[in-house]
Amino acid sequence: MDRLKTRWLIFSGLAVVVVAAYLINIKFKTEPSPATMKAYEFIETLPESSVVMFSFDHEASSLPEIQPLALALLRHAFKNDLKIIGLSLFAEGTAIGYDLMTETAAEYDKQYGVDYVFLGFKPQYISAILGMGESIRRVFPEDYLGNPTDNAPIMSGVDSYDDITMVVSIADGDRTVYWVEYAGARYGQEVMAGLTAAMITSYDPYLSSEQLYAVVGGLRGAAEYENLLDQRGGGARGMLAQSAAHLYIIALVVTGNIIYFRNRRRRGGK
Amino acid sequence: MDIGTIVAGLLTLAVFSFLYRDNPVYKAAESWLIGLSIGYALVIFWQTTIIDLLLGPLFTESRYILIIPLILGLMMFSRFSKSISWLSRIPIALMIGAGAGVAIPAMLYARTLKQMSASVMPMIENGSFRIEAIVVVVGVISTLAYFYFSREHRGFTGATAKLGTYFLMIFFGATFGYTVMSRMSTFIGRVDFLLTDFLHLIK
Amino acid sequence: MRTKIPLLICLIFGVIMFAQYFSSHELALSVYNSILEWWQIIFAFTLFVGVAAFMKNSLRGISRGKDTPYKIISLVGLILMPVLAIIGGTKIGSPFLWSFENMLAPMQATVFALLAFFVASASFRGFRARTVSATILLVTALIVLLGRIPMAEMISETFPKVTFWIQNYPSMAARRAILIGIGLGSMTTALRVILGIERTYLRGE
Amino acid sequence: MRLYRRITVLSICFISIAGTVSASDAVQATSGAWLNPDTLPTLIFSLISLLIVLFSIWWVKSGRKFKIREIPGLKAVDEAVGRATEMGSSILYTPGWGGDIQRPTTIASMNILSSVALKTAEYDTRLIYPTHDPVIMAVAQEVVRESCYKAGHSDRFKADDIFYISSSQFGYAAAVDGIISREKPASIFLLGTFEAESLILAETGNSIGSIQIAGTDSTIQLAFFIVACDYTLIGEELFAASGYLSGNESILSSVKAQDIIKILISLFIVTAMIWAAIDPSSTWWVF
Repeated sequence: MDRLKTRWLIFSGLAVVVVAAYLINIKFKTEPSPATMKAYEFIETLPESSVVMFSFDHEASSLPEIQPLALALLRHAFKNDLKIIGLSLFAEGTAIGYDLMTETAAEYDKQYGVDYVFLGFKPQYISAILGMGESIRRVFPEDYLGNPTDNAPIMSGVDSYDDITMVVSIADGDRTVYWVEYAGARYGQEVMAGLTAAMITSYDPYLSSEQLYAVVGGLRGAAEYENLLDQRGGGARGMLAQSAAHLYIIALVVTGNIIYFRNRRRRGGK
Repeated sequence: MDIGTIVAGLLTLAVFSFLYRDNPVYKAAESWLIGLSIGYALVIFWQTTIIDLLLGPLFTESRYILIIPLILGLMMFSRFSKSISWLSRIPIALMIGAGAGVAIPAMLYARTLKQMSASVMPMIENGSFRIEAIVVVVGVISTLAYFYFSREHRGFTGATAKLGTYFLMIFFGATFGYTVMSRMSTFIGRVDFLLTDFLHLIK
Repeated sequence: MRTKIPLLICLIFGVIMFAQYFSSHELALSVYNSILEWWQIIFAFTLFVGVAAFMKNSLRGISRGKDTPYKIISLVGLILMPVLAIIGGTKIGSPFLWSFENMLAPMQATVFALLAFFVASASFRGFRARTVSATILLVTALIVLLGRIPMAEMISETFPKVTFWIQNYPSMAARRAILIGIGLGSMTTALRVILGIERTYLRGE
Repeated sequence: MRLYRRITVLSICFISIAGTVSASDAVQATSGAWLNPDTLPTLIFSLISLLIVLFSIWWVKSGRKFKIREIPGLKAVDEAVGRATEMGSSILYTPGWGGDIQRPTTIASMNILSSVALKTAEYDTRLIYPTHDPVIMAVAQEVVRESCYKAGHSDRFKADDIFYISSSQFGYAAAVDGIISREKPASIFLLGTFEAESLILAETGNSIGSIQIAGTDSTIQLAFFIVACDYTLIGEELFAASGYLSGNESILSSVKAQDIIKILISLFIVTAMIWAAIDPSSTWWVF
């Protein structure tokens, strides 16, 4: 079979497997991993009205994976009556971050400006991260809606990392590294992350050296977190399709090797 | 169904058509994507940088020092003229120099120092021997030997480096395995959009 | 002069940025912040230069009759976004944001989703147990793939445990060494740049 | 000699900055410490590293020969250019979407580009270089122009083939995918900082049967390149490769310095391990 036909076959196989699995949709119970547990317990034990900063450091393209994660974490924070300051270090994360925050805030009857605020986007993330160590107001004189940041009641008494218990970086790339290396190393700010599954391994060293407090990773992390919150969201829904796709990839790897060894033996025999 | 969902659905299908082969529909979607994304970036940078960081403070707060970066920025346009294009090197030099200056301590701290000290794990913990400590130290040092360039990979260096490549392969395999999950999630997200919002097959 | 001025600027700003890292003095911080501000402003201008070059290339392509319809599509998209932003602003509910959410974002997400298919074709082709190294790569990938699905947990508790172990020890050891190496490589390159030994960016004279 | 002059300038800069700073000290009486004690280990380590680098530069400059080990994949560079020439096809070179010009990896990639461009100019092979960053575009144009000039074929430099596409990650990926499937380059170089676009590009390249040489400092994307490309330069190899190909003495001496530091790091780790076994309460190696 030529190269292109093989590709089409592999591609259609994947499409069929995922679509079929998504249509069937059985729900799974997932045991939380230690990293997810650590994140959950941190938020769970924070005193009421503690200020947490959510940074939406991702692009629009990873929304499918980011959304369930971000929603689970935001719901937890709102449920426990924490105050949330949102922002974005990726232009594309801005509108998404705002939407996700207002959506969850509405579920818990939270008020903009009092219980949460969205500061918007700053390019050149390093200077933004460092700047907020000195003064959040100076980096964000206005919030996303154009109101002076000072006017928001949530901001009274809050102006630098000293007043923030945790930065939650929701990321699909290396932005969290900069939170760790600049806010963490320079200002001693605790940082945790909600990451796409692809990014998990690259943050392992930071996690084990405790530069990064905790990680909730991928659709699976979202499903685990939803479980802990005893809620059903996008994380749990995609898990069957996820498993099916994984099994399909494993089947491909195995088939590839069977074909390879058969061909080699045949060639060797001649 | 609202018009936004229809547009989004059709564009999604147009991009997926690339999987069959390159075709005019994909090519059109690609051009549209390129154009929109450049236009989007223009707007965002105009607002967040030129207005918020430059023109705003310059005129409302009279921070005249900002004329310097303004001039440096304008120098970038000298690229369009052959005779003065060397002027654009000045702002580039500033960016490169400042970037390099930040990089030295930041890279050394986070990439090198921190990783070096985290590689040290106690071999004995709570009275029991930990094989993991040995695995990590052997892994780090043998992989470093793989990156040792001063000597050909023969003899002892060669054997150690070979061991290092095995550790590298474990890392690549594990990363690949992890990443598959993430990549599938994005696709599942698109499937969810197509089946739920666009085609209404799932409620 | 054409090389000396850039080299000097590179050196001065390099040294300032290097030195400020070690200081928590207010002056150091304010110097640092203003340089970063300048940096952002210059960067925005480079984007405009890039866009100008893009438009120039597209217009030249159109005048030569090469891919004309596609080039026009790109240019229309490029102009559309700023026009929408000027007319309706960029806040929630504006046509600008509508275009972002219903055209740009779904297309980007779909290009990203193509990766799932490419992961599939790469898995089929790339993991052949040809050598010892390739076999280790293959076996690790298979274990992690299995260990990360909920079904594997139901069959055996060992899978997730083995996955965690691989990830936390041997895999991390290799990653650490890669990071150490990259840190050193970056440091020496940056140092050469500051000292003016590395002048790639000044090429062409 | 010029190096010493530069070092002198450097020290003057240091002294003058220190001078300005101490002069303003009286004004800023209330502010934080001049030297942040938390950064002391990094400062010491930086200074040791800088000394080692300077020593290596001196060592190589003073005429001592220094050879670096063979890097698989580098030989393939010639093969890749040769193949494109034979097939009358082109070469596509991408620095990835993740980096900007000040990133050391991008600079290393530029050095390799200069060697590749020298060969393509010699053989009159088309070199396509799409980028997401206008500054990278500008610098790459200069690099290729110079290589064409060095090869004695200034007329073979085509500025239009080194161009800026979108700064958006997947806009860039979609565009480069389009270019790959339309131009069908015989060889593809993926050298620089990559993020998720890595496999989109590498698999599309594979589908048209190109030879692919990749190299990056992005650890995750390395896994994809290893699986999908013919040759992959892993992390630091990319930096070493840029010295190997260009034969640039100063890069080679940096490689030497990196090797010396790596030995020191290994010794540090082993010593600390043994120390930890003897005295479990000690933590002097933690920064």
